[in-house]
Amino acid sequence: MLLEVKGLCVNYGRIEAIRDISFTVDQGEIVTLIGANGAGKTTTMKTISGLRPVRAGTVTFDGKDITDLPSYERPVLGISQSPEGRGCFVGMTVMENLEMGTYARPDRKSKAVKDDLERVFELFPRLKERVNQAAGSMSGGEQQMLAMGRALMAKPKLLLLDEPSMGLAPKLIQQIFDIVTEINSQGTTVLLVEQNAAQALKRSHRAYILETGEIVREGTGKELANDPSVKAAYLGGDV
Amino acid sequence: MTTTTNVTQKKKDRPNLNERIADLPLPIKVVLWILFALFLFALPLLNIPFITTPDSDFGGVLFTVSTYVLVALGLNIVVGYAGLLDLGYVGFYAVGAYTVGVLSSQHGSLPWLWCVPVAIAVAMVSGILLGAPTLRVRGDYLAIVTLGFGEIVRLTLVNSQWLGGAQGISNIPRPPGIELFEVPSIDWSTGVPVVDLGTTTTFLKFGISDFIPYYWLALVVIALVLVFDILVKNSRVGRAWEATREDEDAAELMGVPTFRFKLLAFALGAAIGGLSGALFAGKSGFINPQSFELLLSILFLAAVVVGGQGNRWGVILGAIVVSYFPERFREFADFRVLVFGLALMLLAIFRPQGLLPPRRTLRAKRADARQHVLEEGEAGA
Amino acid sequence: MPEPTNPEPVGAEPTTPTPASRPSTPATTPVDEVTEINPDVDIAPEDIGVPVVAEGERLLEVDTVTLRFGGVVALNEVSFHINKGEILGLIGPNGAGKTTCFNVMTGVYQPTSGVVRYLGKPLGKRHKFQITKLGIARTFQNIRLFANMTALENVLVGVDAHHTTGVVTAMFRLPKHRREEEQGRARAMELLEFMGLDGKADELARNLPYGDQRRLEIARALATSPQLLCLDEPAAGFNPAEKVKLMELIRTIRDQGYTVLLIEHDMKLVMGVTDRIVVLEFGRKIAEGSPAEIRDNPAVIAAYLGVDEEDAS
Amino acid sequence: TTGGTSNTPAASGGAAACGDYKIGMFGALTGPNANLGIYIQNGVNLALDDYNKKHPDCKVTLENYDSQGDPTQAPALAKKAIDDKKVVGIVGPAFSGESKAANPAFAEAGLVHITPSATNPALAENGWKTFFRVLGNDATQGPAAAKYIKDTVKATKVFVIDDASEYGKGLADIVRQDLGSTVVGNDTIQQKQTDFGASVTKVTASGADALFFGGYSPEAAPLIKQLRDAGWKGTFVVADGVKDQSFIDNAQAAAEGTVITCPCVPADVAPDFQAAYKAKFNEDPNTYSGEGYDSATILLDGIAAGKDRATMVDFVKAYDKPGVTKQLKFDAKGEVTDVKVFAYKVEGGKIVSVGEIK
Amino acid sequence: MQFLIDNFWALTITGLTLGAVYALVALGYTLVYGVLRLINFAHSEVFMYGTFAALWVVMFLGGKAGGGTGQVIFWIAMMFVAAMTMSGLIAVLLERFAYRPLRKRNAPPLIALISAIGASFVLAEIMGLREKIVAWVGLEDNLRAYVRNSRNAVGLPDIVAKEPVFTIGGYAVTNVDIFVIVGAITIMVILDQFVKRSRLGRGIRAVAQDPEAAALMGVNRDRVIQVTFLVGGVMAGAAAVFYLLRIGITRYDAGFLLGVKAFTAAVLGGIGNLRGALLGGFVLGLAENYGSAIVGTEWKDVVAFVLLIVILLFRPTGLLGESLGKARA
Ligand SMILES: Nc1ncnc2c1ncn2[C@@H]1O[C@H](COP(=O)(O)OP(=O)(O)OP(=O)(O)O)[C@@H](O)[C@H]1O
Ligand SMILES: Nc1ncnc2c1ncn2[C@@H]1O[C@H](COP(=O)(O)OP(=O)(O)OP(=O)(O)O)[C@@H](O)[C@H]1O
Ligand SMILES: [Mg+2]
Ligand SMILES: [Mg+2]
Repeated sequence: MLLEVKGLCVNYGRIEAIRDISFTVDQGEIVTLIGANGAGKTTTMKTISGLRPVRAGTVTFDGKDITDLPSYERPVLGISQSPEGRGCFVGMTVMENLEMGTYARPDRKSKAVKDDLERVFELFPRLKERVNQAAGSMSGGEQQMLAMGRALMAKPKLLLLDEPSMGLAPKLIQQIFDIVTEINSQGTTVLLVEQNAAQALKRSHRAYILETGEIVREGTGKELANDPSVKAAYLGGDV
Repeated sequence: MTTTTNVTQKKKDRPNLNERIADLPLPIKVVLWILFALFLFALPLLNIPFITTPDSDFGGVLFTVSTYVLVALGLNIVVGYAGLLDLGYVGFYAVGAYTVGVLSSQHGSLPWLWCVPVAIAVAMVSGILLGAPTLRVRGDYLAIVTLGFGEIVRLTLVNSQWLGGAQGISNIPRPPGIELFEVPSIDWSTGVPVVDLGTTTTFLKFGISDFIPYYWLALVVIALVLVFDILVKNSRVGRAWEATREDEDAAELMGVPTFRFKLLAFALGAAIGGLSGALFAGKSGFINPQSFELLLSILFLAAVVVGGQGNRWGVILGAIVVSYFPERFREFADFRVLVFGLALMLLAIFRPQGLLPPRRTLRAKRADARQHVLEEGEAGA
Repeated sequence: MPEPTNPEPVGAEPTTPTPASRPSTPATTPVDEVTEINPDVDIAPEDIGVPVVAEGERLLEVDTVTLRFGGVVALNEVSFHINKGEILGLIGPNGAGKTTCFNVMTGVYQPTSGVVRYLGKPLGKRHKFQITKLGIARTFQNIRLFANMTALENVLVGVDAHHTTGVVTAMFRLPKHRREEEQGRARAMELLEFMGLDGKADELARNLPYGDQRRLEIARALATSPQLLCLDEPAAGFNPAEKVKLMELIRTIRDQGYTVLLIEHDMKLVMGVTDRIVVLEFGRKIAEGSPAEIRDNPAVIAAYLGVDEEDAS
Repeated sequence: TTGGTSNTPAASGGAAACGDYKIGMFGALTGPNANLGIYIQNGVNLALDDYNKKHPDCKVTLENYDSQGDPTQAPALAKKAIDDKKVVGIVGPAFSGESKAANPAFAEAGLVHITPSATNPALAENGWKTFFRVLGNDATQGPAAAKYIKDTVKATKVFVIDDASEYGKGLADIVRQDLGSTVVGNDTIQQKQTDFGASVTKVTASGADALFFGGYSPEAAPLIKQLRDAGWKGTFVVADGVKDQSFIDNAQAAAEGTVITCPCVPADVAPDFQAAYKAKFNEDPNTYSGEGYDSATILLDGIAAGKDRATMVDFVKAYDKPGVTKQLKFDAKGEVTDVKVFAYKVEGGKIVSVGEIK
Repeated sequence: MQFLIDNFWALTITGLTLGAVYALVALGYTLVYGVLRLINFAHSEVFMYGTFAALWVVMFLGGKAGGGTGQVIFWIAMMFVAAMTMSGLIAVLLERFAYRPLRKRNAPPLIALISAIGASFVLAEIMGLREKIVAWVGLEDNLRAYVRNSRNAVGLPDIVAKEPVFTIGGYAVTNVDIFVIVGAITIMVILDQFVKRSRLGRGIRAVAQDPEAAALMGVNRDRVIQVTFLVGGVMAGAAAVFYLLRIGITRYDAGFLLGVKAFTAAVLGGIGNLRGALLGGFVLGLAENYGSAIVGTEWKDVVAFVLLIVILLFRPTGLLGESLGKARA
């Protein structure tokens, strides 16, 4: 078990965004969280990467209790997140943003970094074209690619992706999911949040459904994708 | 779309004083306001122990406090409403005071009352002249530009003989008075309050050493400015300022001519600064550049921020804190500034939103409370 | 300008979304003869010399517009037009220049060459707020609400675009102020209701859930009484069910008489709601046509759609 | 205004009342300008000690009005002093600016104020009946400084710098006028300025053999230091605002040879006072300590003579006795008649008197 | 004007030495602004403490006129050590007590400015009251020489004799002039390289632009901010030494005006931009000197501020532009 979340409660002031949720992510898995707007998916992700304080419950990573570990120490352990809303460093160039991805890598000076950079450029050629453009002036989708590339540069054990397909063109969405599958097959564990639930469920080993801050269902990707009630609520019936 | 917000603590908040007052029926509110106003007017005569400054004349201190209040209200338009950081506000204060000085004493002999509108106008124009080229400069840059403006004004006063140089301008006429009757004060020296018919203030004589009438005048001006402030803030103009402060580009794209509104805020702020300068000049009869140091701008800003930028009652409180306490605690003598600095730090740390938080924070709280009630109602149903 | 003369009573129909009636041509406001420090001067479509166009005629025309950022050519001789009353889709791969197109149309950027014509006249070097007053409103790809203002106030700022209350009017509470204030509030509430946000009028924008924020942006844009409403990825982050609702909403908006320009990556939504589609790639227009035409256009498939069994449905 | 004769305790005669009197000390006692105020206050305290020793059961106390030298604070403090009916006279206000702000109120209330240090000539021109000054004003010091530069320094090219302050500029302007064509250049600096690069260049380029600086010691020290660093060899002449040991401490070697004019009397002119001062404060009397002592003594003599606030003005007007600094007698405007200006010189790190400028 | 031409080199060299001090102090403003978007109002006091530390160490070591070259070098080295340590320490303490508590409470930016102003008063007053404070503690006898007349200016013992090294256009450039200008530029270049090469530089910018995302990258925000203050403080310490050598005296309120000027220099060059601070400092120093020569020394500060306004009108983000990011519409 790479990640274990147990009895997690997170508040925004008096508002309880997450109530007592528990789930696990095993080594080598792709696990998806799906749920409506405001269900608490982003909050869950932020809590795992330490950006939100925990009111109750524990988060265990790689056998280590990281509930109270400061956020900036988590990348060192191998947790990397591509945040919702991208969170690029708008005043830095594309290259500098990618370099920021390696900030916490112990082997940041080694050649491995170069290889990873090449790989990111291969995945997103647009980034290579624009290495010296300020991230803030990139288009929405380009920034999304950058955020993803930056997360990959950290070479994490656990990759947290919060709506990676948001704002991407259909063709690219396809690619993104391919990429997720590929890096997973190379050994990276992925926790995915997606509105594009049909695709996500198809690709993931297991999934949880979050509703108003609580986990209401769990199952394998296939199970949930074929469940009629899930279909109706999250996969969008016919238009 | 399911929005979910779950309220956990079911703690019932008692309505705070503010809300309870807000809930009172209108006639009672009016009566309360009138009583409060009367109290304010009587304050310098009541000589309330502990509140009255022991080491300095209370009437004079109250006048100083009221100029700070006035200035804070003006600066609040610029800083609190429009979100423009102004570190040179003392410049407008000086422009107002010197306009009166120049017209009534140095190069003319207009009566004080005539000079006041001119002072307001000149200050306003100086605000526009400063703002028009510099308001396009972004955020914190404006701070240093305005700071520079304040210094330019002061140095010009020091170095220009036409404006009286370092000697300043004396013999500025006082406001016109009508002496109607004497108002007695209260004497506490025996431990119980006794009406003291010996120490009185003439209503309304603007004399040399009795500052109470000046304080009364300042109170009236503050009331007028407050009404103005409330009316303007609760209108399209106020909304435009708020939107501009929140997100200038978005505001512009929603049809707000942001530059003009910023300039407007600047001009109005400057006008009020000029007005307080004019009051100050009329009261002291003598002005020199020493009274318009950079430090004053900083104190003004501190008043606004410590009080709660954007909340007019907050900045009034802030102005009182900044100007009254140093006078009240003169016994700290040499350690006054040190204590004052510490107080600023502590206030910043323990009241980061200001003494009276700005309306938007209150609004957020209210919104929370409503949601709370809503949820409970649903749960009960 | 919202109902210039007889304000509708607020909340007349409390439950069902009141159709936000398309505002008529800006009427000449009865002038309060006051000299005042008025922060703005109203500019109406008449000022650029053209009356409001009729249904089906050209509302806005992008004419061989090119925009360069240093070496990047964000728009390369792009031309297309929008007819009054239609829903035009603007699609294309990431970085194709769609948002940039909006920025050129709303005065954020000046084109390097080419012109944007609105109601037959070039926009020229107008300020952003002037263009808004002429009748082009937009939402943002990254939400940009006035976070610390309430939902109602956000919309009011939009409504205010056509008001002229200045300091003096407000100070003396002149009739104009009262009228504008009353009508403005009524209209703002109407719009909130229309967007299904009437229960949240007093919430701070930043506390609203993501979806509500997106809809509030639309309400705010509608409040400026636009002829043309530009929506930049309004469905981003929505789940399929929510997207369906949004689609209906966009249709209703069009039915109210607004013209809509829509940027969106969700093909179901785009194909389902638009009348016509323009496709950009690398800053160039590569196709234009009805949804059906676009869906089968090989160039568009290659550049943008890819082959996807689900989206092809 | 406040009336209030009825408020004064009924006992205005009799032995008990004598002990109720106070004199006020009005000036900067805290804040950046406090030094001067404290030197004066020390002198005043010494005078009070003398008096109270002689009148053990009729002591007079000192009431401090700490203006911090700020004219805006002055009026409220003046009002405070006026309202305290036990205060029969004021030593101060110490600076000219605060004097302008406070004196009209004193004049209106008929409260005597004797300044030991405010030297702006215009102060005496306001018709304040209550105003007295125990030292020569700048109009007497300026010509003396000019005279010294001409006759003793024998400078042919003089550069004049002022600090734009009321005091410094007033003084420098008089010197400029008196020196006439020997002035080869002028400059104005600002208080709190520390870098004088441009001024130094102007002075050295002018070839001046003497420099008169109208201003205070915080600026004088770095000014002369930077001038000497740049190799200027002329005579540095300054006035009482620089007569302060800190000038020498800070300018060090560069201070050597500086000429200081001052309407203040050298400490050794009144050895008894000097000794008493040293005994109490563990240092030599400083600038205006003697003047402070004299001012207080006049008021205390008045108290001893049974005067109260109302009658004190006439008492001071008619006063004519030797003080520690000079013969204390005032003219119609309140200026002391026996005005002497002395020259001092910095020698071996000390300010030494080189005699009166006659 | 003729005067300016005649004395061009004298004015230039003295302007540059002054500008060097401005530039070094400006660095502190620019660095902190770069990471926190905050005008560190108390930075002037950080500088002022440095001047005192430098001065005290010379007094402690018994520095006086006429020391041999070796001694002088030793004294100056000790001045640097003392001033940089002191200023660095004060800067870090400042961050710890005036800013960090606010950050924890999510205070709006302006309140941090007020806290900074408060801290500035406190620091200046502690120095201005050191005589009394020391007397309280009961150390006045031991420390008299250091705390005497604490409201007055204090002079640095004449440890270096200023001697002309070479003459240019009639102005004899002294050893101190050269030392100040060359020293300041060297320090700047080292810092510039350090910030550019090290992770710190990237960390600073990342924190400034998006603290949350920075944390996701593993940037320890508090640590970065602390180091930023430390570096800014150390630079102010260096500035303090140059200042003392150049001006010769200091005072408890010596920081205020200089701080305003240095901040002006930072904005002039483009705030957040290290090279901008250097350029801004020199431009300001020169402008003040030339301006004083042309329109009179009394207008020196006016010249500085007018120049600032004019430059911002034409280059709204300063001479070199700011290196802070901005999102697009
Ligand atoms: N900063 C905040 N302050 C207050 N409430 C918040 C804040 N951020 C989120 N919330 C609330 O917490 C709940 C969960 O939000 P969260 O962002 O985790 O949802 P989500 O599932 O990621 O939704 P989305 O699909 O819109 O991204 C929502 O009700 C939201 O309104
Ligand atoms: N200010 C700028 N400086 C440099 N390049 C820019 C700037 N603004 C936009 N660009 C570039 O122009 C191109 C078009 O950007 P635009 O935002 O219009 O794309 P888009 O079609 O909206 O894409 P998306 O679907 O990802 O939002 C992009 O490649 C972007 O990087
Ligand atoms: Mg989310
Ligand atoms: Mg876009």
